[in-house]
Amino acid sequence: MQTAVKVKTLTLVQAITDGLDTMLQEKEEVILLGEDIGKNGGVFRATDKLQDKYGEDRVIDTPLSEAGFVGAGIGMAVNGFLPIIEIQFLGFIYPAYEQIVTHASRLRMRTMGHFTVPMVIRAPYGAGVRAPEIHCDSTEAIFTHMPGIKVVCPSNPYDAKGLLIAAIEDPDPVLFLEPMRLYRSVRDEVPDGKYTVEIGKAKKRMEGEHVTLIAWGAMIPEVMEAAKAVKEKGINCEVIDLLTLFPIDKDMIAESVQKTGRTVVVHEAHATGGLGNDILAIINDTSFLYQKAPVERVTGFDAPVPYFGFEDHYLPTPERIKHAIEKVIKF
Amino acid sequence: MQTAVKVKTLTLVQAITDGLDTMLQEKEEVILLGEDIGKNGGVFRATDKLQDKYGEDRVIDTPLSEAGFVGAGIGMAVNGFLPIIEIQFLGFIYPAYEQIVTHASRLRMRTMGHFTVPMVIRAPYGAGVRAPEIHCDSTEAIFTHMPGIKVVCPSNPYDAKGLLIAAIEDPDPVLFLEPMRLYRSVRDEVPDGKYTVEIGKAKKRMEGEHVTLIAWGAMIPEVMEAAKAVKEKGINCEVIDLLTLFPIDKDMIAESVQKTGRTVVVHEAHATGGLGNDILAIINDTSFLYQKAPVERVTGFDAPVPYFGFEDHYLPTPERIKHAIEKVIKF
Amino acid sequence: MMENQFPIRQIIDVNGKIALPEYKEKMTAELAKKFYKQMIRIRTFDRKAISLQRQGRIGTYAPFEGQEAAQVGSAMALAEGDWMFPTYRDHGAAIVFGHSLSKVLLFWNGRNEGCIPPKGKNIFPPGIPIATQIPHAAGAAYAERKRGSTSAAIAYFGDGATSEGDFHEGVNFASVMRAPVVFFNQNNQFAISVPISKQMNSKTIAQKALAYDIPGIRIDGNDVFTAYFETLQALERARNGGGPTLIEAVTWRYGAHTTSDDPAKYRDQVENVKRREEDDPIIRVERWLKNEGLYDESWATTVKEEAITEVEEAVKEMEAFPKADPADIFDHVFAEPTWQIAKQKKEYFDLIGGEI
Amino acid sequence: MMENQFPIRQIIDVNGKIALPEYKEKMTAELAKKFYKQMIRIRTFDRKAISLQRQGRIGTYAPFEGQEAAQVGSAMALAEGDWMFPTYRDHGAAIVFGHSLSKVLLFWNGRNEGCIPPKGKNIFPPGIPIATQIPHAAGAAYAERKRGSTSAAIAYFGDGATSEGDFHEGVNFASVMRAPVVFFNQNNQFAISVPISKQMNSKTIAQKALAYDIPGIRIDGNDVFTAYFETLQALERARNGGGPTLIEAVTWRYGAHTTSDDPAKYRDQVENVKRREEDDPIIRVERWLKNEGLYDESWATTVKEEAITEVEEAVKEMEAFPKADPADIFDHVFAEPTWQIAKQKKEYFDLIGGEI
Ligand SMILES: Cc1ncc(C[n+]2csc(CCOP(=O)(O)OP(=O)(O)O)c2C)c(N)n1
Ligand SMILES: Cc1ncc(C[n+]2csc(CCOP(=O)(O)OP(=O)(O)O)c2C)c(N)n1
Ligand SMILES: [Mg+2]
Ligand SMILES: [Mg+2]
Repeated sequence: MQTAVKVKTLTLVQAITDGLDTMLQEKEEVILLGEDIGKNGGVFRATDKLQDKYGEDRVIDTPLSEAGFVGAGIGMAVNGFLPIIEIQFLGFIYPAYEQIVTHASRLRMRTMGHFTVPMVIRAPYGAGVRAPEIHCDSTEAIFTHMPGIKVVCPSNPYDAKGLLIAAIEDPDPVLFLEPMRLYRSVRDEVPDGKYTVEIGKAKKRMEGEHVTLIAWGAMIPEVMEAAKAVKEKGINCEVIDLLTLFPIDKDMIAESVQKTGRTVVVHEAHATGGLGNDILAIINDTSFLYQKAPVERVTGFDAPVPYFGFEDHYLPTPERIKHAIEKVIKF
Repeated sequence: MQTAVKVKTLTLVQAITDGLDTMLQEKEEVILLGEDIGKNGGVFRATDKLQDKYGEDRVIDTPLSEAGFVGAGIGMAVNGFLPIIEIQFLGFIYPAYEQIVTHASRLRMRTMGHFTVPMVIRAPYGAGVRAPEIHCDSTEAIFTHMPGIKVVCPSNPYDAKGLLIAAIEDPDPVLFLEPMRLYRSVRDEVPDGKYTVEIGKAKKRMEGEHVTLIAWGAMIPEVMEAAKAVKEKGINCEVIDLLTLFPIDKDMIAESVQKTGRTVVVHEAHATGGLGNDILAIINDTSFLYQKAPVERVTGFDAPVPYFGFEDHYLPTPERIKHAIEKVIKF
Repeated sequence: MMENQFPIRQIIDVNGKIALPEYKEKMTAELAKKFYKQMIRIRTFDRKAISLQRQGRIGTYAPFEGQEAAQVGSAMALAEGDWMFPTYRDHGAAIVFGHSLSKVLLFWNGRNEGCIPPKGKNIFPPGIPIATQIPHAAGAAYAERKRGSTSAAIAYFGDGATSEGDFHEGVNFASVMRAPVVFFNQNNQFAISVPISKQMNSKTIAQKALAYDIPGIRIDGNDVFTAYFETLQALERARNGGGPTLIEAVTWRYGAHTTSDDPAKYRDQVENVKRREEDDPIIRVERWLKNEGLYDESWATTVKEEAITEVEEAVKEMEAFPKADPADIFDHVFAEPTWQIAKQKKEYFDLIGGEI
Repeated sequence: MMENQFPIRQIIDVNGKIALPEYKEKMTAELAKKFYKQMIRIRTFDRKAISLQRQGRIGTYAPFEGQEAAQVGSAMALAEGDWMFPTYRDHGAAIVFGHSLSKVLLFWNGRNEGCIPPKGKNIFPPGIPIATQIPHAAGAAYAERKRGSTSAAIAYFGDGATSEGDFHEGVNFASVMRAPVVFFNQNNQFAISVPISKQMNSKTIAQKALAYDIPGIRIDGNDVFTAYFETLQALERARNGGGPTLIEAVTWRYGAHTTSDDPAKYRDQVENVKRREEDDPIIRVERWLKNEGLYDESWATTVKEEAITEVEEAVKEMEAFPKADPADIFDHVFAEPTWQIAKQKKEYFDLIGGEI
């Protein structure tokens, strides 16, 4: 049972730092850009000490201009570098939306592969940390809808590092979402050095035959809590942690739903246009005749993420998830 | 059968001009902003002669800065005006995305109704007119997902004018999508003066009992053609023209699907995250047990809208729609 | 070079001595005392807010200590009916312009109620996405001009904000439309941890006005007199159809970026202490008052006590505020709830049994 | 005022007479003839493209006639290995820098193949969303500097583009990072129908450089010599670590914004004709050649004939190009197609029976 790989016990955000460090070490072309990522090490310390280690021209404190430095990152990527860009909070990615969806995600197709954008955009997302408004958005769907960029989101330190390295090695742009609510809430054994967690593959966090629960990122602990609670009542849930939001692992979903016939999807984002509906479409397309109940989605409401005085009401809770599980069981 | 209301025969784009003219006349607070909308009358002539009629301070040629003039429009709206903003092509709305989703659509909630943004953003959308890239996007889903803004899209001159006036009178921001492919392809009798077409209500373009076809805007003629073609084979389609993309008329959809049990949704936008999946969710939630086949979506592919040399392959065609109809019938 | 073209204007120096004697006459005792009072008032508020945050009684808070002169001077120059577009660090200015202290605390406690200004006060909610309020101010100002009023707008923003496209687009729009707006920049020389030298290649922010051919003025942001008189003059120009002005108030924040920030990571703490010792904006006006023989210990004590009382009252009010009603999540998205919202509200209230 | 601070630099005047004698020596016959040849070449291309569009043989086209001096002068200043970021109106420059004529035509015929530059030529696809290429140029240039090369980048953009946030953010980024990039503005005084007076309050674009403390230079964009030597100098500065330069080339487009546009709606057509008569950039260099005794009718005829032949060849190549393969819609979205794309491709090919 011994392994040659050294492990460290790290929080999720430390695992990200470790992943960045590993890749800065490994590839000279890796270059970090973002607000406050240098001396300050990032507002969440995700780039802690990396500027000291790799210099001001590889870990760059940019001016406060998301469109500008994402655009500049595209120029660097096209010209041989591997930029990893930190957007301080996902809600501040909107000014860079044009650069991302008209260039990062279209350059390969526009030039039939002549110019490519091997870039990673990291962004903490989600509510639940009592942050001011706009700091709490969970708007993966505005990226998963736009072809040409992959979107991933880990829920634990091990996956965080491995997925990040996979994203950096991916030849296409990847949006790497970081569940800030889990940044320091869990510690995990994380192998030293380089390893990857495959983009496009989900993982089962629990096996069960009655209901399929699908979630990712910061919703995983909520879903696990609900799954454990209903287990006491004899309901066995299968919990799928998506990890990749585009392209979603449709095979694992189909396999699970064809077994259970009942599905609950949980996400923080708004219901309308949320990934819950994409997952429903996968089920519709692959497992229509296996469905024993409508697919339930437990989501953030179709309202802007409210000020934090209201956020406990806004976010999906184990309570709401349990209610949905019971609903699909009773149907 | 006589009516006192005078009518004019107008194209879709002329109906929009007429709607703008009507409201500029009626409400002093209406103010138009956009690139080339003044002297030039808009690149599609949607604001033709309006600057001559209402002056340079009500029909304003703005600097080339979408974030800037949408932001300024928000400031005007909050301060008593009713801005109607033209985005030259929907694909150029992305630089204003931050202003729209962090302010236009959130100010009411942020201030619990103290500040509101009664603003209309008009944007021609869609492919099929041999325009350069980015000019052909159909990205309604990135707005319907973000709460606080309504999205509408007419498919004929009558609805265009009525919906536009409804949008202008709506106390909340409305994104008004204009199918540029239909700007001059159809003429309709359009009543003089003011009338509205209700936001949130779809219309049936054809009654039928075998399959429900759901579409809007530029896809309506394609859907009608397919519906007519299959009628010859004895398949009677019910064609629903959505008109409002948020909030979708779920009642009409449920009613129709509960009758037909079979649904095909058609849109230009990409499949993943497209409104087809939202409509599927409505069916899942309201009509699960009535479904006789999986819901088919005929959509633009999960690829960037290609250069126009490829666009005939990209856009849903009557051929592809017929194929989907046959699929749901045969299931 | 540009520093010479845009010298820092100063009416009183750090020692509270007059630097521009031509202003002397306008610098009445009443005005100076009002400045002092307001500065004490907002500093008291600011310090209390930090301590509330430490005690977990409000959320993350953005302090402005050190920037009181800039905020008080500029806000006092506004007239009834003017529009204010503050950021998350300008609640000092908002309070001076008439915002309610308890509402401001509510904002920092994660409550939308904190965004509602008192009746008749055109104060926008604090801008969170950097620089986005700048085009709003241009638009609101244009609206005033269009309807023929003489009201104007002021937009606050930091040095970091000048890097955003919205700064550029907003100022450009205002310059073309001759919108009556003052772009009031507080250059506290850091955007969180990023020093101005990494934010821009220019040595001043005032010089950015040249790009739009509007007046650009660089002032000592720790001199409340300059902040007041220059803002007043810029507003005057705006009201008279002269278009926008860009004012750069050079200042410094003594504290952290927000209560979640640790400035020791990026800023020389010794320099910080020195700055505070040498150039506290409140001390400066206090020195002026003393030099002019207008300072009176018991008056100052009263001012401070009144400020404490007012702030304590506000804290009480904030804490007595009814707790967040989840209905408010649903009820203000649109004028009329869409079916999605109505359904979600019903389901949620059914689940929690109507209880909050 | 700013016009005086940024005078329009001119090496030869409209009559083809020298205006800055200090350049005389560098203005070799060879160089002048090369300018002429390239200008004839791209004008021939431009006119042909318009006629192809009228015949429905290509799609909407954006002509640049009138802007040849700016495009030829700036593009000829580039060195092998430099990066070019053109807009939809700068294919003249792209051709001069080595782009293939038939590929450029393919671009205007709605084919992605038109975005692929010849091997070794760092030419970006024409920027469609206004100003977005400016940050790209800053980034690509920084990358060159970072890897220690002396290559530089040039970004083209119009007067209207200066209003976009991306212009501001890109130039600011480059100025802070001292990226070796030339921001080459062609001020043709209109953004579609919007005249510069409604686009900005400033009288020049060059003055916008002051906001970033970088050199700003205003040139006669119809003088190919000035365009060439000023770009060369700016590139030189960039290669030597001197950072970016903003060049404003004041020019005029004779034609429509694009073939879908009707300039009679917004522009004085008489003035347009007059401008063409008085200040055609090609006539100007022709006059210079004549004044210098370098112009030879038969040489000029050959140049023109060669240009026609080259363009005709390109048209043939473009028209002989294989028709659009729908597989290309699916095959270049990602390095490896996702399952969505694979499925959609299969379904589509099944439907059309594998036929195209
Ligand atoms: C668009 C956007 N990007 C990033 C942030 C995160 N952020 C909050 S404050 C800040 C620094 C602002 O600096 P400055 O404009 O100088 O104002 P100051 O905080 O110094 O008053 C940053 C980067 C944000 N709020 N909005
Ligand atoms: C973001 C964006 N908004 C609007 C447009 C539509 N548009 C195309 S060209 C143009 C005018 C550009 O003017 P200018 O920058 O002066 O360049 P010119 O066309 O004169 O060369 C506009 C508004 C666009 N392409 N991109
Ligand atoms: Mg600052
Ligand atoms: Mg132009």
